[in-house]
Amino acid sequence: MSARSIVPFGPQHPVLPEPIHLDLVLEDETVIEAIPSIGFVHRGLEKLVEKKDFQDYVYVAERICGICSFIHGMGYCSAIESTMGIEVPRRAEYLRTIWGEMSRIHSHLLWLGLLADAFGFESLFMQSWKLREKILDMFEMTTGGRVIFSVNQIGGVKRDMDSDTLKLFIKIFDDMKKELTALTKAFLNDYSVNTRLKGVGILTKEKAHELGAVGPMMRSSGIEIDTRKLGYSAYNELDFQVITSPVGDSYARTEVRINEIFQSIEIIRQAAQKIPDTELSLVVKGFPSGEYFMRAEQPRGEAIYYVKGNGTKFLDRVRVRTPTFANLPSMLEVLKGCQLADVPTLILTIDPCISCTER
Amino acid sequence: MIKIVSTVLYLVFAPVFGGLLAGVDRKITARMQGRKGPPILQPFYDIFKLFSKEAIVVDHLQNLFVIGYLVFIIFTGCLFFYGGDLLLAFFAITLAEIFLIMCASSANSAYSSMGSQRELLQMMAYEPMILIVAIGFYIATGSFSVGEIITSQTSAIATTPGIFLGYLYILTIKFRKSPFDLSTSHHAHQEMVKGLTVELSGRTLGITELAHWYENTFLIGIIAIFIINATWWSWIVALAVCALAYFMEILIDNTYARVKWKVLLNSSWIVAFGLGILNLLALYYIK
Amino acid sequence: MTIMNFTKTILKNLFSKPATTKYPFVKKEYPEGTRGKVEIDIDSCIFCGICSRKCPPNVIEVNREKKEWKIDPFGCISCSACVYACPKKCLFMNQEYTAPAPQKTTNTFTKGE
Amino acid sequence: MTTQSITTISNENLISEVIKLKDEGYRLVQICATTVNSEYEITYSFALDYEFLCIRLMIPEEAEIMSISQVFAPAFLYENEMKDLFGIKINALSLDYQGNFYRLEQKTPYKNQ
Amino acid sequence: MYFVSFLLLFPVLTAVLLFFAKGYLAKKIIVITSSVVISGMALIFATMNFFTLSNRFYIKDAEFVNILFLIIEFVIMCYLIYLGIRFKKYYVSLLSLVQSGILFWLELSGQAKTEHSFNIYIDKFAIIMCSIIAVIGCLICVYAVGYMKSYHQHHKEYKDRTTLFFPLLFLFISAMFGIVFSDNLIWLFFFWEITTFCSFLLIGYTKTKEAVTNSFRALWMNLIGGLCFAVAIAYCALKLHTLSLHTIVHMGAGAQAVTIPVFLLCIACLTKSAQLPFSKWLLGAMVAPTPTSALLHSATMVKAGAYLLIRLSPLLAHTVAGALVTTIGGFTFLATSLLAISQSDGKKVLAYSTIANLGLIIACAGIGMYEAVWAAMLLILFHAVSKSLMFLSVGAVENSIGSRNIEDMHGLIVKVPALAFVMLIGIAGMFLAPFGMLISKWAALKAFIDSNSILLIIFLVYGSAATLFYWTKWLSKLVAGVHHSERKDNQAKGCEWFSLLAHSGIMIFLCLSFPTISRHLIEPFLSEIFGYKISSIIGDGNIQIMTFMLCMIFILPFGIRVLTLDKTSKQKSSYMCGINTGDDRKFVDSLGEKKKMYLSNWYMEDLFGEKKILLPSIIIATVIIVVLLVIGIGGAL
Amino acid sequence: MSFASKSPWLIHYDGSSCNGCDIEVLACLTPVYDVERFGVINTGNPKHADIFLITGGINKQNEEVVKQIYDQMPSPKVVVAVGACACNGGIFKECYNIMGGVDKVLPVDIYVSGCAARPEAIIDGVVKAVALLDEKSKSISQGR
Repeated sequence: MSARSIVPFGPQHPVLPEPIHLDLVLEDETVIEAIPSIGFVHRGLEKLVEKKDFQDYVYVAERICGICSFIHGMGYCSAIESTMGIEVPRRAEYLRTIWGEMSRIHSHLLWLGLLADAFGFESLFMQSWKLREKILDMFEMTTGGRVIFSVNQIGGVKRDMDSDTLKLFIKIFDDMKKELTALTKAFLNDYSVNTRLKGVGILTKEKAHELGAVGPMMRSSGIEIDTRKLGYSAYNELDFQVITSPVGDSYARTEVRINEIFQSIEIIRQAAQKIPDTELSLVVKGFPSGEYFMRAEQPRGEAIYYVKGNGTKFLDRVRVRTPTFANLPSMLEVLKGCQLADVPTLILTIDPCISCTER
Repeated sequence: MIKIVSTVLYLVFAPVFGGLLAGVDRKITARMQGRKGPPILQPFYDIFKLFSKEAIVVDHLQNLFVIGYLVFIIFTGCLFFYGGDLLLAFFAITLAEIFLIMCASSANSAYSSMGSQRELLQMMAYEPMILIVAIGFYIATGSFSVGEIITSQTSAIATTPGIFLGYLYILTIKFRKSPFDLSTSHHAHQEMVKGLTVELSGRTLGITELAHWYENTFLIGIIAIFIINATWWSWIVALAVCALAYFMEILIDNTYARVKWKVLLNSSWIVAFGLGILNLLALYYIK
Repeated sequence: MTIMNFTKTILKNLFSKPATTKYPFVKKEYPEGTRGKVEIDIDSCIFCGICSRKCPPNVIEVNREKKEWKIDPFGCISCSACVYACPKKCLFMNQEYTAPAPQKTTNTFTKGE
Repeated sequence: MTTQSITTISNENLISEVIKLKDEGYRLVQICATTVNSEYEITYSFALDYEFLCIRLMIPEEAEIMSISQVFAPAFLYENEMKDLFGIKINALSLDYQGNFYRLEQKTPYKNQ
Repeated sequence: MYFVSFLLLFPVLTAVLLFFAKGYLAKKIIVITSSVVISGMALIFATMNFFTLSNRFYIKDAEFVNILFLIIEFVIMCYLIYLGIRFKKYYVSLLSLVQSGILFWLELSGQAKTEHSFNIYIDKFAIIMCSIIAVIGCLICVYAVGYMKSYHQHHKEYKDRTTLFFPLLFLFISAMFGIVFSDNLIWLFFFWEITTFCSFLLIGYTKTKEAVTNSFRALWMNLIGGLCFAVAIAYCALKLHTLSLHTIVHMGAGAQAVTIPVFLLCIACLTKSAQLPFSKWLLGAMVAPTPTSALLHSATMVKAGAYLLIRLSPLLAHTVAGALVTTIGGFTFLATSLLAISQSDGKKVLAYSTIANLGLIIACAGIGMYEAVWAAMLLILFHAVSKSLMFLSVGAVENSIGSRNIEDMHGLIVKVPALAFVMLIGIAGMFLAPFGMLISKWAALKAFIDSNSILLIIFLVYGSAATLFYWTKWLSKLVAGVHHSERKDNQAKGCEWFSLLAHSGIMIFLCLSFPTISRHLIEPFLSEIFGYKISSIIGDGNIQIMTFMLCMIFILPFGIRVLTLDKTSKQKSSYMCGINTGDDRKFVDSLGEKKKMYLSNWYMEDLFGEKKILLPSIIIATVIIVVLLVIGIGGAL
Repeated sequence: MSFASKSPWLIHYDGSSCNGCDIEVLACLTPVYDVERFGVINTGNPKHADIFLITGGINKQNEEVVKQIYDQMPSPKVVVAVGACACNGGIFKECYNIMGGVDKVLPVDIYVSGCAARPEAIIDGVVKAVALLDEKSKSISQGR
């Protein structure tokens, strides 16, 4: 006999760092239906290719999103490089890998903090973000920016990391591991956190596949796909396992992401050892023509960078399919039947990046 | 005479005490999170600011209810510090809370109303334990009257340790601290936005904050009367216990995720049963 | 599963120095290479306008006649595209960022005779 | 890098082709439209594990196509997007935002004006 | 004596008049006049006896009355048997036959001719009950005059059977007076059966399928109680050789001889008061027009059970029968309070609340301590007024907004402010601090503690929590400030409105005057039945505090006006995540269109739903009754 | 004595920014920058806020949202535009769905530059906003 409440959730809502809107239909506090609305952040930057040449567009590409910035830049550059048949110097590829993995650590820590905040564990949020600041400092040391690096360019990278810096970073990461372990314990073993994560928002393997989930969202449902295994950048020379978890609930998604932080540290360590000494960048001649779908693994999952050139300096089309866009249907799936209190947690467990999604 | 003095002292100093407590709380919380934190006097700055802001409401009824909330919270505290009837004090504070709930739902706003429903749920969760506290005092000391409770020969806690712990448990709800800050939270990021207080701003928010300080003083007073007996040193012990209890609340606030409403309801009722009712049974058995 | 396993971290934080910087009371030291705001060594500038064309948000204006180099610091995205592009290397990134202000201003550099 | 195969198919074969892919276990990766002269080139990308393939439609501006959201549920997002940005007419969408997916000031900005 | 006869006979006369009255106006005039007369007389009677009343007995031997009763009883039995056969509810016929049979056998065989003395007994308790029944009952009748007219305008599908309806109401009131005044158990039983019969007819008023089913349910459940009653009478007559309630009560607690009849009477009371496992009949009674529900729920019918139990309470202290009554009462309080949470139909919530409060009253009576009985009596008093007020206002709301669902009362304070205020007073009266019910709860709690009954404490603390929940959520629904465009007309006019206002007035008057009532009516009665001087239950200090709180509540709105707080605040639209469409009601939804926001209360169906806990509670209650009956009667035999 | 400056509560809304500024705004609350030192609380609710921090440019869809939030804040209130996009649209100002900076729809009081705006810049911006808040508060109390 319960009546149903109809309330708006977002776009302005304190648990949502970015605007997204849901029409929630609630029974008590059980979500019966959730219809999403996006478009609050839509800028239309794909159309900017008509105004910026393919080299300048790198600056736009990395501003698709401030969190995934680096890999957006890299993905775009790689796509262009593929259409032009440019072989990027290995050192540049290794540096891209290292920055990319650092981005992953920073993004996952940021996500952990936001997740903690969503389930009301403020000190855990603070702790995660305190750790994240160290990574940001490392970024600033090597790229000159905290969130947007501007180091990618077609044909390579602009800045280098010397061996001392790399050693220093490895040491910082080693120190960080201890704190990370304490954090991990709180996320994975604490009773109250477990009540908020375990069994909440289960996405089965079949559903994950059907709804086209990507990244940690998919891997935590037991599907073993990680586009880094395609071997772009330097990943073909690095050894790592795809991290999965079979359960598919919020807890599994947390577990997968935390393990990926440790994995990323290992990848950086390997890369720092193997990094060859070549030049950083090639001089690019000519204009891109032809098309290419570049698949890169963002912290949030597989991103697709599609470029289509016509032999002039302006591209015909750039399209970015970001992981969050692919994960939205999964989010709606897990939202059904959850509690209102779970809504922020579940929105966060797909690790949404709305500004990526809407471009 | 002493009764009137203590009532007046409460009226005047409860906000000061409550505000300082909030300030210390925020400072300690910040330090626990590795931050420097605001100045101790920050809550006072906040409340003065709130009273100087433009008053906006969604519905004029809000003003009525929010004042009702304040008045009855103060009334409860006065009743308590006057040495009056504990059970009546609990009834009065319930009335005050109901005013707050009506205030929130009179705004007819989504998050405010949802907050009021949650607040109601919280009340339902802690109500059994609150009543058991009063019953425990009655059985332990033979009276509902605070005046008689604090002059009894032995401390109430000697025979009601379970009830004391149960009270501390629900105190987390009353202080609106994690894991039980469902209806409105001191922390910003909540699915309820600010729950109950979403539609309160400026003066009305200031009033709720003030009422909250009065209420906290009263609630801590109840911790104290568990300890206080006819001897003078029991007052000092009581002070220490209150401080420790509050510190524990801050610690718990910082080491728990916010639970969901079912956990809140179930656990509070189970605690009321496991600690409260069993303690009462034991009391009957001793007698 | 444990309860309150974060207590150790919390208490450690409580009894150690907070991580908070003293900014703005103590100035922050930026690492080398931090991208703050763009400045120009106007005397070496040849007013070729490459920086203006390369600038992604189009905030640089170069006026060859007036020998004027203008930038809107509030629209600048600190990407240093101009710095890389400058043939005379007279543009450089200052570590300081543009201070917040109640009005948007334009920084104009004019080459003296 | 894996090879990228793009098969161009005709408008009528879309659904049957898509159902075939679904039966083979592919998942939808993305749908993308491009304006080529006065035609739309719509590319549907699918993946099975690390394999990646695309099928492509070339349709005139006024043509209507069937939605594949009945086969691949997540397609509704991409198709609404195409509808809003390009003005492509899509039938039988599982959740049709009626052109309010992005709520743009300038309708169908990618359409050839 | 004259007063008593008048109060018993005048309503019957009115009923007869009403039966033959033609036209609505005539009925209206008759109802209003006799209501004024009845309540006036009852009040005069009460005032006369307010300070001074030594208990009085009346009507010694009245053979012709007994015969008259016998005849009426026979007619009713025949009618019920006929109905049972016609509707194929043979158990009804059987029950009716058996219980009346016992009575006939008793009377005709002369077994009932004990050396008993008086048939009528008046004491202060009777005075209280009589005033409640007269005033509340008559106000309900007055309300019904206005209500039934609009009821039939709204419900064209039902046949207008008010010719039967109004006489039944007055008959009912008369029967209630009879129950309250009778000392002879046979008389008491007769009136008892009349209420059962009248309620059966009233519940079946609309003659829909549901109404018929529910009325038969009410009938058979009450007939079970009647059967127990009849057996108890037979037992008293045969074994104790007395049929005077007064005498039986004075045999004292724990007397072996009275155990069995007391048990049986308790069961009868439990059925009449709709306690678990017999609650369903009262819930079914909701199908009847609102005045019927009000009448059954507030001052009459269910109160008959509570009344008799209070009479019996000295016999119940520390006995198994007492334990049975308190346990069932307490358990019912808890279970139905929880059940009320999951309901959104206003009348259903009220029904559960009635059962719960009756449970509390009965638990108090069962303890048999004077504080508990004091609490029970005050609960009867306050519950009668506020519950009646609630029912009538729900009825008025239903006529005004077309629904009695609590969800639809969202923003009633804007939609129909006058009714909302009346309802606020009613709800406040049901559970809020300075109003009457809570002071009784305070006393009940104290009595429960003193009686060392941990079980009752459990029932009370958890039950109160649930009570708080479902009332407050109703309150919060009422006060929501919706847009002024949703304003509706108050359909309660004339008679209905007068009745509502009178109720509110009585409510407030009682809150202010209950110390006096307690001192002059309740305490003397308690002193008398418990045999020693009762000191005042609640301290003067606490009474002053309560009064002070009450005053504060009423001063508050004026205080705000004086401080002009509401004038200085500016109105802004409510927070809706930044997407409200200019007003507080709609937001821009995901599809870019305007969508109406809707706020619903919590019902927690999966925790407290009827599906979840109704059946288990009935089973538990049945088990409790069976076990305690076996223990108790086994011990007595 | 005005207390407005001692307890500036802020609300943050992400216009159409790329997240860069948003996470920097959030970073300001965290241990290393801890703006609560100045009494700042991130309220997330316009009715409690004194300072409105907007990141990102304005487009058709969020124009109304931003206006409403501003309208629902009690005065005195201050608007701070954080980052190049909020100042004038930044790199996106040529996009078809960007109307420009925040000043297209609201009176902006403080502009904070940067892409993304550094936490130090945001702190400076807030400190300036606070001073402004004090002024506004004074002028309101004089205006009474």
